[in-house]
Amino acid sequence: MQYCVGIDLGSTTTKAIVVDEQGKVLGRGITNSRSNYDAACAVAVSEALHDARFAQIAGELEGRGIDADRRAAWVLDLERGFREQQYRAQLAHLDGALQRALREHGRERGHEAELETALATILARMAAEPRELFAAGANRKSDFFRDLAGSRYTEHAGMLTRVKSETLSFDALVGLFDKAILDVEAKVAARSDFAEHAQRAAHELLERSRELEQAIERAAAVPMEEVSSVGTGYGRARLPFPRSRIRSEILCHGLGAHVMFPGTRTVLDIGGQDTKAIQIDAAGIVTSFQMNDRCAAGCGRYLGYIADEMNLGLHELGPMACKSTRAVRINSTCTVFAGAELRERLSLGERREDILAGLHRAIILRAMSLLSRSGGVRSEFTFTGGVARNLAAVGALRKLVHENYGEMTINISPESIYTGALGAALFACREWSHRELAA
Amino acid sequence: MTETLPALVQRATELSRDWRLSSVRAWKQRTGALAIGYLPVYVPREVFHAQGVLPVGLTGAGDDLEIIKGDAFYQSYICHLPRSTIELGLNGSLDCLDGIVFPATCDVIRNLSGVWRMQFPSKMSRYLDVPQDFDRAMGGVFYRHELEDIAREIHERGGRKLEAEALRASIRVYNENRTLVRELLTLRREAPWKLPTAELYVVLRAGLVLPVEEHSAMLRRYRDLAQADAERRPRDQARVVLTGSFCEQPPLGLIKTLERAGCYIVDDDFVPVLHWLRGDVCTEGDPLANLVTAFLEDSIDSPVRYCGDGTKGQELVQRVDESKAEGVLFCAPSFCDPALLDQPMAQAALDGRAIPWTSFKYSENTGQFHVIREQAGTFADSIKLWSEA
Amino acid sequence: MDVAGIDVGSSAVKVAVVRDTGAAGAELRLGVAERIRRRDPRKLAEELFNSTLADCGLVAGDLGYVATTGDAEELAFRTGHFYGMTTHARGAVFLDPEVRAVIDIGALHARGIRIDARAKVLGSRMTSQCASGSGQFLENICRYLGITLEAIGPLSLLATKPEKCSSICAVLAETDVINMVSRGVPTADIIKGIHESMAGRYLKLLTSLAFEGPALVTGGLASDVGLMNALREAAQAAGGRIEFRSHPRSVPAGAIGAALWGAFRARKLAMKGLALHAGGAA
Amino acid sequence: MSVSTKNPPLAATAKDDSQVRQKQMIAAHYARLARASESGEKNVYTFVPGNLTELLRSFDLLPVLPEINALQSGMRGKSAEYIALAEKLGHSEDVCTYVKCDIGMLKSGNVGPTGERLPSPDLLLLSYTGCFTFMKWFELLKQEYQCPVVMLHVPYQAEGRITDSMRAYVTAQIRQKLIPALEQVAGRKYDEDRLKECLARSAQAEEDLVWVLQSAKNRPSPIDAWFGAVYYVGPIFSAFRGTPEAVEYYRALRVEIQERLTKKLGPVTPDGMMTEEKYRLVIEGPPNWTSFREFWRMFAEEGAVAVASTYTKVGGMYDFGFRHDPERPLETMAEYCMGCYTNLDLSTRVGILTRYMQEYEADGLLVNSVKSCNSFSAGQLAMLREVESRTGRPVGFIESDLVDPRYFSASNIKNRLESFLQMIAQKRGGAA
Ligand SMILES: Nc1ncnc2c1ncn2[C@@H]1O[C@H](COP(=O)(O)OP(=O)(O)O)[C@@H](O)[C@H]1O
Ligand SMILES: Nc1ncnc2c1ncn2[C@@H]1O[C@H](COP(=O)(O)OP(=O)(O)O)[C@@H](O)[C@H]1O
Ligand code: SF4
Ligand code: SF4
Ligand code: SF4
Repeated sequence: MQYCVGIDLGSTTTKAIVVDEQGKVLGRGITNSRSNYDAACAVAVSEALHDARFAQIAGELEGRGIDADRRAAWVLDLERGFREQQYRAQLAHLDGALQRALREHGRERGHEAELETALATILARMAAEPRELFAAGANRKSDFFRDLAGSRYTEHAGMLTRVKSETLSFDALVGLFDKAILDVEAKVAARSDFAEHAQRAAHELLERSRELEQAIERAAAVPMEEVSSVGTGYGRARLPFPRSRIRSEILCHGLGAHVMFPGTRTVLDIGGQDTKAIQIDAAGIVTSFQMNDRCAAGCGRYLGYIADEMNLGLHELGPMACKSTRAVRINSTCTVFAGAELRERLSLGERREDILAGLHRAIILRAMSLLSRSGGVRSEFTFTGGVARNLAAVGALRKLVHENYGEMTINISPESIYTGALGAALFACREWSHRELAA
Repeated sequence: MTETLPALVQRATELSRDWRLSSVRAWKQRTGALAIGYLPVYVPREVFHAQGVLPVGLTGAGDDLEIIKGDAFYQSYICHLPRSTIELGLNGSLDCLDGIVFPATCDVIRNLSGVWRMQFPSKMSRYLDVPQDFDRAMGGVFYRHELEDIAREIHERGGRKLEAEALRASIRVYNENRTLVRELLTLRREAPWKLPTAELYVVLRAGLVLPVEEHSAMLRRYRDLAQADAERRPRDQARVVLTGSFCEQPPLGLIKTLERAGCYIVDDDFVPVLHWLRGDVCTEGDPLANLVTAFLEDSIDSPVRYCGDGTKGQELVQRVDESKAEGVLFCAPSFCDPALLDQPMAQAALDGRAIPWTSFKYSENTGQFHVIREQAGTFADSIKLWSEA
Repeated sequence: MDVAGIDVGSSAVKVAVVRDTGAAGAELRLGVAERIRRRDPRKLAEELFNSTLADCGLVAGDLGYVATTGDAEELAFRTGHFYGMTTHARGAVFLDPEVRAVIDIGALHARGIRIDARAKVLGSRMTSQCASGSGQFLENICRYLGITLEAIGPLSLLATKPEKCSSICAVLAETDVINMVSRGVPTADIIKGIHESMAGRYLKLLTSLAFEGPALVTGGLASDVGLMNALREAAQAAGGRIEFRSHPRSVPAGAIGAALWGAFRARKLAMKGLALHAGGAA
Repeated sequence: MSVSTKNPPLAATAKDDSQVRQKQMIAAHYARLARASESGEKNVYTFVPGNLTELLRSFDLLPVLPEINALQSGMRGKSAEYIALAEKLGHSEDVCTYVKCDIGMLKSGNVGPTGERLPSPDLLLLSYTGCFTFMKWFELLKQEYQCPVVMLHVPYQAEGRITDSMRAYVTAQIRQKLIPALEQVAGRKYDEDRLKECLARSAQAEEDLVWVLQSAKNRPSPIDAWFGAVYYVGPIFSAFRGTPEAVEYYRALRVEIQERLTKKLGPVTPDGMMTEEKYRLVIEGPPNWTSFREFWRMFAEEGAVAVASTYTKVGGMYDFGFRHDPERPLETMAEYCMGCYTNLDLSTRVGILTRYMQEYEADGLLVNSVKSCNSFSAGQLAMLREVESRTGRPVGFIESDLVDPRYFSASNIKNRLESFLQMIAQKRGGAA
């Protein structure tokens, strides 16, 4: 099967979308690895291809007389099992990387033996967890290995060092993890273990089925051929593509939003380090845009620091902020000081959810200014980028758009983080058809 | 009149942050006359008054209003005042004004006049170019033309024709107001604990929206009440002159912070339109000529007024002496070119006399005073500890 | 007379106990710092205060003055409060009488203070409300790189080819750093690069104060030998007019200064016949 | 207005006659200034907008333009150091960097762009036109020099026109304040005939300059009317208007451009000649001087050429017909002062930009907003929107600074510029 791929190499996450020659979306992939651009691209693409394979599996199961709900449940369970297998495989990498880190850096800290025992304990505890972590309905902090493993690791490390020990320090243990994870991210990259993980996952399902296993085999056997690719995003100058295959984020977001919601005239994208307000016409062509200047205040990364500070997952922030009844007014939004601001407010006795609500509102207020600068909200409006996944941010945005521009259709889709990648994929698709026509 | 001191201060505080101009709306409803807004730093309000117009001083929106659309008009490196002014225009708060006058204060206000015209083409909006040549034969002639021109436009828009007798009467009313303002400023110099700046500030700012007669009444009452309050006793605080805040006004919280951090502000340049002219304007003879002459020859020193003889800073030194201040706080709006470019000259003058100073910046919506508190507190500490030692 | 100073910062609490011997001067009995790490700073301050007193064999009633500085104005058991630059100046002169400037580098801000021999603050400059080049930023980066605070300094000293960080914004700089990691730039060179850019800013801050004499670095980052080294190198490159010093007790300098000013006030007030007791506000 | 004598940015055209000529003119001028203390020649510091060069020249006074010195410092990589020095002396980070750069240069020995010392001023002529910062600038210089200052207050064209009162005010100041001061400094009487000769020469040079700038109406444009044109306006905006050298320079320049036009050649960029003109832009705002070549290259690489710009009108608007009129010497100078671009109200500025967009068949308007300059920057965003709605063509916005390298973020600017150009392309339906 031939496919075109669009990659949005963001500052925080890398997103990939694969489409067929008609521009139909086959699969989506995302990773938060930031340490290595090539690896990040490779991981995102392979995740997107996995996603495409699951769609194929679902397709293979169709028309075989299996009840639709049951089919859907199979695929869902299969995916969950697949993630668990991936997680296990990565844990194994982590183990190796931790040992290496210990050898390299443990000595300078002394107490290698004690650290080694502690590591063994932590890893053993972590190895026992995946089943539970990936159980249906389980509340995971994140789907990214770095976050997930990181939070489990710190928790176990915290428990081990709670008993006051002269020699075993929490910081040393965490330091080892922070070293090792870089290694894992760089290495894990693109090996496609799809069939292996999927079959193993299928074996572990409660309800085993021959049909499913065959579907996996068939789907895994379909050859996938990349015919065209376009990259965009913050890191686009470093993408492993020629210049001609790189498009500005503005155009990609504009086109992506247009395809998702054809009535869109205004697009707001809040990513990790930048915010863009884009106006497009009826054909998805950009007519004007504004971006934040060199200050990253009020972007998604801000929420990242807040989440770290509160030891929460990113997706937990929004719901907590939504519980607020009275948002605290926040003035400074220097991203790096987010944690300090939070601490200060807490110590002034403000309620946590009210502070959070205030922080979200502050971010959206900044975005509102950019929006206004780009020409305001004239009619249908689409909110994209990672922060669109945050309920409290969305809530604040709805309210402010309503107050300032009146009733408007506001589109927010769970896929909105992929908007830029989608636009890029469509540019890739066009580029390919031009080539085909020319040939 | 039985208004108590707290009630008066409360009323003044509300007026000082009344960016919706509800008091102006009420006044217009009562009188059916015109109200015309003006930006800092100085306009001859007597002319408006003589034409039956209420002059309304605009100083942005303070720290109450979230600026959204106004930010679309101004880059991050421009002061805050124009963006809140635009925001107020766009959200309808200034609808009750029949026009706005933009005095030649700085490039930002000058260009704001152009933005305003493009944005609100149907309203009267007028740039008032003030001379930087202070010779009656040149700057004087030009300025007189400008004033006559404005008066004509106001008349065309429904204000009374400018008549000499009415203008003389208005000058008298404003002379009285200026006398009261000067009196309060002098009283504060003598006993800053009796007239804390956080109060005086809002009482003066109320004068931007109140009819001058009402404001004079408020000033009188405030003077009597504050002086009579026996609870107000001196504390161990450092006496400082605050300078740089002549245009965009600081949030009240900033002034409170400074006083709490151990400073008595004994002189400042807030709301300069109220005391721009040092003395009374002459009420004999041609009143317009008198206003022009007063502007040319009796204006206070200000960063937006040309000082060609190299004596920049001397007036500040003199203010320090007269108010027996122990130091100077340079407190200017961020990105305010006139205020900030003036500072090195003023600082050199202070250094020449070994007068201590410190400087910081604010914007009208600054909400965190942490750093400023530390800085002002340390400044006050050092004055206190060392004057004692 | 024994006096205590408490300095509550945004990332650490510092407590000092000083014995004031009147004319003979003063002697530092103990100066300690404890990182806050998500605890309630006020409670922590109280705990640290109590444990420090205990380590000195004292109880609160023994103290002639409890002085606070930093964010500790509201502590109930204080006698009086002094502002941060006043106390850092005093602490610096106590630790090193030759210095004529102090640069206090903490988690959020750096401030340069010009002083005279009597610790009088003659002028000051502060970094803006932007995190670029702050301690917090360095901390974030090191967290990412997997280096503990204590390891930062020594590691920086190992650098051979420091890599410059181009962004002004700390968040964007973080991305620069991530990129450096992916290009295989050694950690030591990255850290040193950051130290150099911080040093450049601090040097500029101090230079603008136009003072004569050595400068003492106080605050948490004084214990960062890498930054100290970068500061000295930067000063050298700029003509060597500024000599940067640090002192083993640089970190609690603010608390020490507060204690000393407390002693000063206590004596003053005693002369005026006003009795004071720790625990009550002056 | 800026041939860097050490490091000519236009290597490829260094042999052009006009280029050589300009270099010589500038070098000779600075050399003359450096010798001023021996030769006894007197000089006057003044500003580019509203400069009264003809009048000074008629007194044999040499003009010195601190703005030009500042931009030269920027191009020579000296500005960071100068600005740092000024900030050390108490200037705020927030204010105009031209001022700080000049103060820094002054405090570092007042060595000008050619490496020779500049003389102290014999007079500060504060032509207060279009910018309030000028006033502060010379107040600051007044603290350094014991020389007289003349304030020439030039009223603002708030209503888009010059009234009789405004004209009378400026002429009165020239006649009653400025001329007596110049007589004092120069030690000679005002000679109106000489002034008239200078003004006639100005008009001639202005005619040729306008022709050169308007050559950009052709496709391809033979010139870059922003980056390239800052060189073209140099002599006329600075020390040379009204001199025979300036007349010759513009004559020669016109011949050269005529030749490019005949051969249908594009503009010369730092990397040689532009072969394909892909985007025609109107540009509002000054350029950045610290990364001038890098900045220009970003445009050149994309095939973007400036066909008209407002910055090249700060020293006088000539393209809508104004010429110095020797028959009304003082009035014409007054009108000239009041007609500089930054002395015009915003709707007039919008009108000019809109006309440029149409007359030069531009694909879009790009604003380079510089942090330093409120005179330009405050209100640019409103202008941008207005031009967009009047022309329906794409507009773009980038931010930098004149001479403070801290505010030139190459990657940020490149990102916005590329997005803007791709937007134009997409709109044209060209590339996808
Ligand atoms: N599941 C989630 N819930 C809430 N917020 C999220 C979630 N995932 C990502 N985000 C937010 O999105 C931001 C990253 O947005 P993204 O568009 O991926 O940025 P970039 O394109 O710059 O990489 C994060 O900083 C975070 O604030
Ligand atoms: N050994 C060290 N090396 C580098 N940085 C350090 C070290 N010790 C402390 N710090 C830094 O010092 C900062 C805290 O300094 P401190 O002056 O206590 O700040 P504050 O007063 O703001 O709490 C923290 O940001 C921390 O990163
Ligand atoms: S605050 Fe300063 S810069 Fe801003 S408008 Fe007022 S005078 Fe102008
Ligand atoms: S304020 Fe914060 S987010 Fe903005 S530039 Fe500075 S460090 Fe970056
Ligand atoms: S503000 Fe603008 S016009 Fe004025 S001196 Fe600075 S750069 Fe020149």
